[in-house]
Amino acid sequence: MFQHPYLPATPEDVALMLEKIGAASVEELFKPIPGHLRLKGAMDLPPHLSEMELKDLFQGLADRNKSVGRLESYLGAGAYEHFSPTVVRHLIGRSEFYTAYTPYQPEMTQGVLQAIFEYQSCVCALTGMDVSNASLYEGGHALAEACLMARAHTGRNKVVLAAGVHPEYAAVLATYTHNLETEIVQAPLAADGRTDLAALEKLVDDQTAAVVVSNPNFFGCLEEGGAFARIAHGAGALLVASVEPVSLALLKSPGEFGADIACGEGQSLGISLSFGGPWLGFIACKQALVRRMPGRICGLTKDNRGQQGFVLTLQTREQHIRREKANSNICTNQTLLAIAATIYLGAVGPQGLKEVASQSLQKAHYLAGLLKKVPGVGLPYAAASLNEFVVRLPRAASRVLEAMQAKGILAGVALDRFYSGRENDLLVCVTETKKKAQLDRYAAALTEVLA
Amino acid sequence: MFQHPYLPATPEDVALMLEKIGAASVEELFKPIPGHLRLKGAMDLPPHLSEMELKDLFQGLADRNKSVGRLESYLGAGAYEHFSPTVVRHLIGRSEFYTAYTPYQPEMTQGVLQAIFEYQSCVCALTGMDVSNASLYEGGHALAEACLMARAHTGRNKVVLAAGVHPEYAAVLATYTHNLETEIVQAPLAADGRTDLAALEKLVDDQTAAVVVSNPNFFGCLEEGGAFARIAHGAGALLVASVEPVSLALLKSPGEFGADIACGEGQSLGISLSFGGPWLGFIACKQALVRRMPGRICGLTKDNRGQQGFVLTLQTREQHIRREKANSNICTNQTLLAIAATIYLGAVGPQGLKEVASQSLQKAHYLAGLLKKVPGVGLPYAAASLNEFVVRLPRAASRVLEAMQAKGILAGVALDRFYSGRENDLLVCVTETKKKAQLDRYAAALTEVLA
Amino acid sequence: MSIERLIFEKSAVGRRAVVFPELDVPALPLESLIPAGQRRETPLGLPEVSQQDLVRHYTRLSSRNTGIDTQMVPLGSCTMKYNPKINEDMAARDGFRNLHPYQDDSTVQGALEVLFELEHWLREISGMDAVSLQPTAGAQGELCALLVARAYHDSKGRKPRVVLVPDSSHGTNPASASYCGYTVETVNSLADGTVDLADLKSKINENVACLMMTNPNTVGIFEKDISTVAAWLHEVDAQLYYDGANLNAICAIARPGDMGCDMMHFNVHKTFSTPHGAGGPGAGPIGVKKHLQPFLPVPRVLKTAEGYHLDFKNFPQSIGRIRSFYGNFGILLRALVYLRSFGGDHLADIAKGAVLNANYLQALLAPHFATPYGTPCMHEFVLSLSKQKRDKDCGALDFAKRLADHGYHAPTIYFPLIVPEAMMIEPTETESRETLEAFAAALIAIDEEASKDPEILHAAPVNTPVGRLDEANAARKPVLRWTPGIS
Amino acid sequence: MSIERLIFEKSAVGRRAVVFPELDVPALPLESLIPAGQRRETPLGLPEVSQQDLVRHYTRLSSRNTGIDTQMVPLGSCTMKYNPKINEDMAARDGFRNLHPYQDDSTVQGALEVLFELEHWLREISGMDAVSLQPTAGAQGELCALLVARAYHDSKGRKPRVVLVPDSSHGTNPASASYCGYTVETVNSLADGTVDLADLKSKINENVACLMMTNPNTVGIFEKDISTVAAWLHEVDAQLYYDGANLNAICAIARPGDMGCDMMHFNVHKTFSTPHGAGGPGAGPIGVKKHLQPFLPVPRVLKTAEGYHLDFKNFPQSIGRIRSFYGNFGILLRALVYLRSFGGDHLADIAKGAVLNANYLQALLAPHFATPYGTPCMHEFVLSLSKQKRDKDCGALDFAKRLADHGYHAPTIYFPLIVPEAMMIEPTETESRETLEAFAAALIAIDEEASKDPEILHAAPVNTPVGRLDEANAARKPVLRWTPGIS
Ligand SMILES: Cc1ncc(COP(=O)(O)O)c(C=O)c1O
Ligand SMILES: Cc1ncc(COP(=O)(O)O)c(C=O)c1O
Repeated sequence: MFQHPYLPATPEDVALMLEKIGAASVEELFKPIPGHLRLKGAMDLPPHLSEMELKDLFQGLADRNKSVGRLESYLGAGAYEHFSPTVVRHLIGRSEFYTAYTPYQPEMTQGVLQAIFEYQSCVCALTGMDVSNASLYEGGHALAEACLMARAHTGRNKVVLAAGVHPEYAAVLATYTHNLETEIVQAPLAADGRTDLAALEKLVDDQTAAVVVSNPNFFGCLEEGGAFARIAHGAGALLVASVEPVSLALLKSPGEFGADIACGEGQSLGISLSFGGPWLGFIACKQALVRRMPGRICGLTKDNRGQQGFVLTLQTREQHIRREKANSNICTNQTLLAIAATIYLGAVGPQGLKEVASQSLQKAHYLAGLLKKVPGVGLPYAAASLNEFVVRLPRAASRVLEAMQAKGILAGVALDRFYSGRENDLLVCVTETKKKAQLDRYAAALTEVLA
Repeated sequence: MFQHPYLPATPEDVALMLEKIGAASVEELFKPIPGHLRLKGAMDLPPHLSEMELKDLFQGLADRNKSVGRLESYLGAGAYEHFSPTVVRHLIGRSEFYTAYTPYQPEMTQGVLQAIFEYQSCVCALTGMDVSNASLYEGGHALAEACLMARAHTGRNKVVLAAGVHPEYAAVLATYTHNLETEIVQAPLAADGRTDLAALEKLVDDQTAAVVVSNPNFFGCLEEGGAFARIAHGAGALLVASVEPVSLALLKSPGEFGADIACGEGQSLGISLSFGGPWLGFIACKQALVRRMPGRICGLTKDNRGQQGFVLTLQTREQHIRREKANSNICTNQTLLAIAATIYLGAVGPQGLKEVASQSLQKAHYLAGLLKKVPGVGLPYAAASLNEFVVRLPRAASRVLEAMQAKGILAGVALDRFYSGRENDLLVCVTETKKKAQLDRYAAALTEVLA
Repeated sequence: MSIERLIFEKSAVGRRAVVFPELDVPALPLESLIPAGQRRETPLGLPEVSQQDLVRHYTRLSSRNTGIDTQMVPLGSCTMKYNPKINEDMAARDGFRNLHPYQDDSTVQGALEVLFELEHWLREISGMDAVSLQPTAGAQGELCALLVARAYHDSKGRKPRVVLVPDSSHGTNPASASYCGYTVETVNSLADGTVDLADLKSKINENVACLMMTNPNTVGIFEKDISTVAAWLHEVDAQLYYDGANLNAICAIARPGDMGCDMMHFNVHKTFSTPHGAGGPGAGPIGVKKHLQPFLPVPRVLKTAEGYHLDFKNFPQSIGRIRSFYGNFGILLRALVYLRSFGGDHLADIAKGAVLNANYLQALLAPHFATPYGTPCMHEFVLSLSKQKRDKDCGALDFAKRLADHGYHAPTIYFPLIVPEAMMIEPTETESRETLEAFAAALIAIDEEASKDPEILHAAPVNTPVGRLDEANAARKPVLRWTPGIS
Repeated sequence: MSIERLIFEKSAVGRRAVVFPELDVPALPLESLIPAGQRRETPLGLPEVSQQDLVRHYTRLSSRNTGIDTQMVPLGSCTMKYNPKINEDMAARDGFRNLHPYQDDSTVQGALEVLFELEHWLREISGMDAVSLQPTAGAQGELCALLVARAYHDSKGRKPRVVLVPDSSHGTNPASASYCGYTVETVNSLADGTVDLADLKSKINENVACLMMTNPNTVGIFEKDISTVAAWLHEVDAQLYYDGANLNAICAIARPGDMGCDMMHFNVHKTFSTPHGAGGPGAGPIGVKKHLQPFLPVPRVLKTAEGYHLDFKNFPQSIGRIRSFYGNFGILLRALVYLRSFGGDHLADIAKGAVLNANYLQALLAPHFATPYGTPCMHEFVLSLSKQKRDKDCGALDFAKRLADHGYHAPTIYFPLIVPEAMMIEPTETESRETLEAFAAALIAIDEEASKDPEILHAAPVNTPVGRLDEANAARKPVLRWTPGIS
């Protein structure tokens, strides 16, 4: 008789339990399900596997992928290959963290609550905001929730996007607002790779709930946050800033340039790429907006012994209390990743985060310098950038990528994936993980490929 | 200024601490070391590395090895590639276990003490003995300590080894007893691959402290434990049985065939090969010998609240109390591996251990059956075996191994590594990790190589 | 036990837990690269600690937490089952963990096969015609499916604007509906815990877009008339939504698709054993019937002669993107490992174990606590402690807190809202008989304590690192981040 | 807190935590393969549990334990420093973890390079001429080196039979000496904690094979006359053994080889940060001067034009094998990762940090406790609590137990034997100033508790899962294994 390792009940257990229940068989317990609804016949599914077989099967599948560890990757566009210190995985691997549920019983889950409180504190510190929640699904979702916050707060129905908002984030926003009579317009890109501010200003009106700027923008260029703040606030709209957290080690924070809500993707804070998830949506806002905040929030309080402790708070914003009137429908979120990001930030610290950002910056500019010299290659944008930049190739980027991949290099993201008419443009990202020799190899390989 | 991640003291800390100490500099704290003894000049050592660099360096070194995961290995001879369930590494990876010291403060280390107690219980259950210690270094060391126990207990100075004792274990025994006026003799091997009992009986006399049998023996053959017990006890000597723990799922335990001391290598109980260590020496004995036992022993007791608890006990046997009169000099041992073995045994349970042993047995016999049919190949020994057996090749085993390795197969251990005059003999081991297809491939490859 | 200081309070300027290699390319002055006005001027305000202090801090925090690896967590509606370690190991493989979402399809065939296979499993399990793995969690699955329903109705030029939800439904149901621009109407439950069919029928009309049902429902009762309900809805082309949070009760025993449901979500972090991560991550794939398939979000995973690939372009009627990239891949992968370990041949053992455990635990507790919905239950059941509240002045909260002193995590309390002093218990199939008996014994012992001295419960917990926390105060003057001197 | 039942007591017949694939070769009847007389007849007597129960059991046991990841463990002479996580990760690589010791050298070049490199590091650090990585732990290193010394003397036809050890020496020193067939003579210490040179000189003669010295010695004092002692010994061709357990105090500051030592062992699990594993594994490599090199154990790692290889054959004078295979490779690997992280340029920072921390902690405690050997100390120091014992009836044991209530692991107590009521404290360099201050504050608070009410200490610990354990009873009627109904 086969006893599955995840099922403790032995035949003896089942007999004892049924006797206590007063049922003749387990089958009898299912009699509430009408016969006509019972599954007849087998499903088209393979038989069970032992742990040894599972290991073989999934190791085999893993081997059919080429990781960024085995290829040299210059892919970015919202997903960044930064070095994650060993301690991060060791600590989120503590099973009291990852096998825990949402901390509904605070006295038994102070560890997670304190970690969330520390996470909220880190996000506020980085973004220059007053309040952070405990996490959202991912960067696109964070942007959508931020806009819905602005919409609810202003009672207005229009969102104006800067040119360089991540196209997938913009798509998520469109999906989320599709049935909420909300108009979404996007400003054009100026020649220098930044948003055309004059054009944007024209789009902003007294119906505008939020102006959304992404910094650095999708093309790697630095936007002038302050200008967006002036335009948004001038029209009584809120400024939503979608930012990349590592960049905040060097760039003016949303708080500094006057944003009302900061949001973004936290994956770059020590979280594995994992083919797109699980990642970490973060959102933070000014004090005035705290009761519009979606999702869990952890707060400090005292216990009946006078000790400090932590609890989930301001829950009247949430679905389990307010139901259809809740700020958001989010329930399960990305807490474990929020803890990972907190541990990452504690591991690298302020100096380390600056090093990560500036080494990525320096190496990207070094590579850009080399690529500029490759015959036929151009760098279309004049605006300042950090560690991501657009390269204009003399022919279709997708073809060039194939040739580079054959040399073991994932050379970048072809922009025609997102924008028709940009067949020759490649978005290239460099992080601290790349060595000079690799950058030189990239340039040499591209020269060959284009020769 | 470079601050190493493992060193918390910042320049500010150092200044504060020196002030409290009343020293002008850290250098001053080293003045007890006479100048002429201070290291002058630099050592020939490379500079420090960051975690990123360490990862690159050691991953690179790891990549220069071909693991038994990447080659197909039929190597045994005291080191066995068995499947280790995932839970084993997860649980010994709990840092409260692996970063703990020896449980000198039992109230703070009940977890480890209980795990040791469970380990001792498992070893006693497997071996059929009354008492186990908390671990020894490895199988060879366990054999040496067992013989020294017998020597101390009998007051005699001779050890008679069966033919099939692991040659490296025999070598360790020789080293340990070299200066203790102890005579070590070994019985010859009979034609069937087992010890020549008649010859052994002649070697055993009234000066014999211990007869040592290995089961299965080094050549994979099953010895008749009972016969050794009769011979040893007949001469007033103790029987020491060096056994392989997985085999005990099928074979008569040392307790059952009358051994006084059981010892061996516990690596096969879910412990990684790790190129030879860290592994697990185990030793267990009859009640009468308990005060001769080397090393740590954990015992059950009560606390001042009347609760059950565990402590290290019978410490008057040990070096930190008895010093030169101690049973043994062992201090640091292999506790973490003892815990790993305990978790492994809990994971596979009695049924699982039987499956591991019998699948290895069946697969070995399947392969032996195939190899018998390979032209020029012979199986010299008629005695029963489990999952390891000697193959006699038509030419030098070392050459054949090279050819097989070129086909991605580590085909076995050449016996001339241990015994001159056995150039053509190969020791082949099969475990549950091998699939039928692999065994068929082995036979086909050998046929090709010998063709 | 003493409190644990915040990581910020353990910080000292200059300490490092990790260092980086020297920059190996010529460094340009930052000033020349980042325009003055765009440089950060305020300090980063992050903690600075040594590696030992960092590791010790979060290790100590972890030991101030409880998960199912440390004890049973019988939270009703949460399906806190064992999280197999092999799933974690497989997800940690370099070949899965270090994949960039924009790598060329040719370099991620193994990952795409995982997604393709899982879709097949979920279709078989649900009886639905198509599955999307995109949604990040159940609530996003709800929203996603409602968007699909709405797109479907739009495509037929219809504009139904009402979503019906039972009063016992989970909060995310109405919240998702209004997020999707629907008006929410509540359907009453009967004394037996099931939906009031009369009330429901009276509310079904042309303006109803969808009914969201959880089955078994949140009190652990199977809604046996669900296919009748489906028929009523289909008469007006309204959709029946199946909230899959309780799928653990019927997985491989009965299929939402066969009940007449048009769409559903799966809570992978419940039914399929992926760790709940102290609040997430999870995954909330949705399944739909053929008529809704064209509207599913992009991208979709397709299998062609050349192999697997992600298609964004060929679904003109798609609702678009519900999130960036391709869902919580790392979680979906774990779910497939779990499903393969049971296989089609043993998948039903899960639900059988879950229902057996729930009924056994209920049987142990029934003599001592009110079970408003009688027996048998499915995978979970609800106790009402209103009698304890009335007679002993000890309610569900007091029992929950006292359970902590007995070393157990409390069940869900005060949900569903229709049961006064509700304690909703879901043991799951992975708890052993002995564990259930010990848990029952603890609850019964607490009930006796309550009779003897309610103060014991009011003062609870006393064996936890912190005592009962003042939630009201936390909400009244919110302190939501560290600033020097707050603690 | 309640006790945790034994895994055997959680067992139920038939439960499985792991299953195996079906046998895929034709099965022969066991009877035909194993002769009747040789088959096991008694039950295996192992526990049978589900995977969840197994994981929960050992996770719960772990949380009933303390390591340096949970708190400071200032055990004197044990050097409980931070165990870097990167070391664990590197050792877990498939390319290191899954290597069979008998693989052909050509398939393990990376592993052999690790051993070769580590030998180089240890030679440089020690000033010795040759290193063997074979010994499994310090004590085996001691035995191994003594065997080498003996082989050396034998080779010269000399038979010195006495090993001298200071009365402050660690128990393994005399134990190893007698394991090697030597007679042990003890050398006295002076009031300042150092070896009594007069007494020592009087005991040096032709029959002395070796003197075993720990430097800094076990009371944390540097034996400044060590090179004089070496000269005396060398006059009679006796060897000076350096016990490396305290190398953390002088690593990269001073070298045993330069002090005139002839041989030594390293405690890799102390000085080089490898985890102590709750009692082991460790590694105890030895270093020797040129004249002893021919006698080192086999195998040796050699580097040739073809690459690295293990040589067994070409060392005719070798003492042979001290253990099977090649030492605790996985531990030695971790040590090399640790050493590379500091490099030659920062290696001395370790000892500086260790000595600074010890002196700081001693300075904090000196006003309250007797420090028999004054200041400065090296990496550790000893307090004598005999005054507390006399005046307050609270000795080192009571303070140790009470420390647990304050959340700290106790220092080493009652060692070295020459100090009454000894408390031997080694903070190591990885503890932060704040941690040292908190620890000192706790000890001082306990001293005040002792003045107010010694019973608090006698009753301690009270905050631990179990109270003070009866060790006498454990030894009087030993219960050393589980049998049904023992608990
Ligand atoms: C009945 C029910 N529906 C929906 C949800 C929401 O799922 P998620 O938390 O994954 O968003 C839950 C989760 O608790 C639930 O119990
Ligand atoms: C001074 C001293 N010498 C020798 C040893 C023995 O080393 P090991 O425990 O590694 O065998 C120790 C260990 O505690 C020690 O402190």
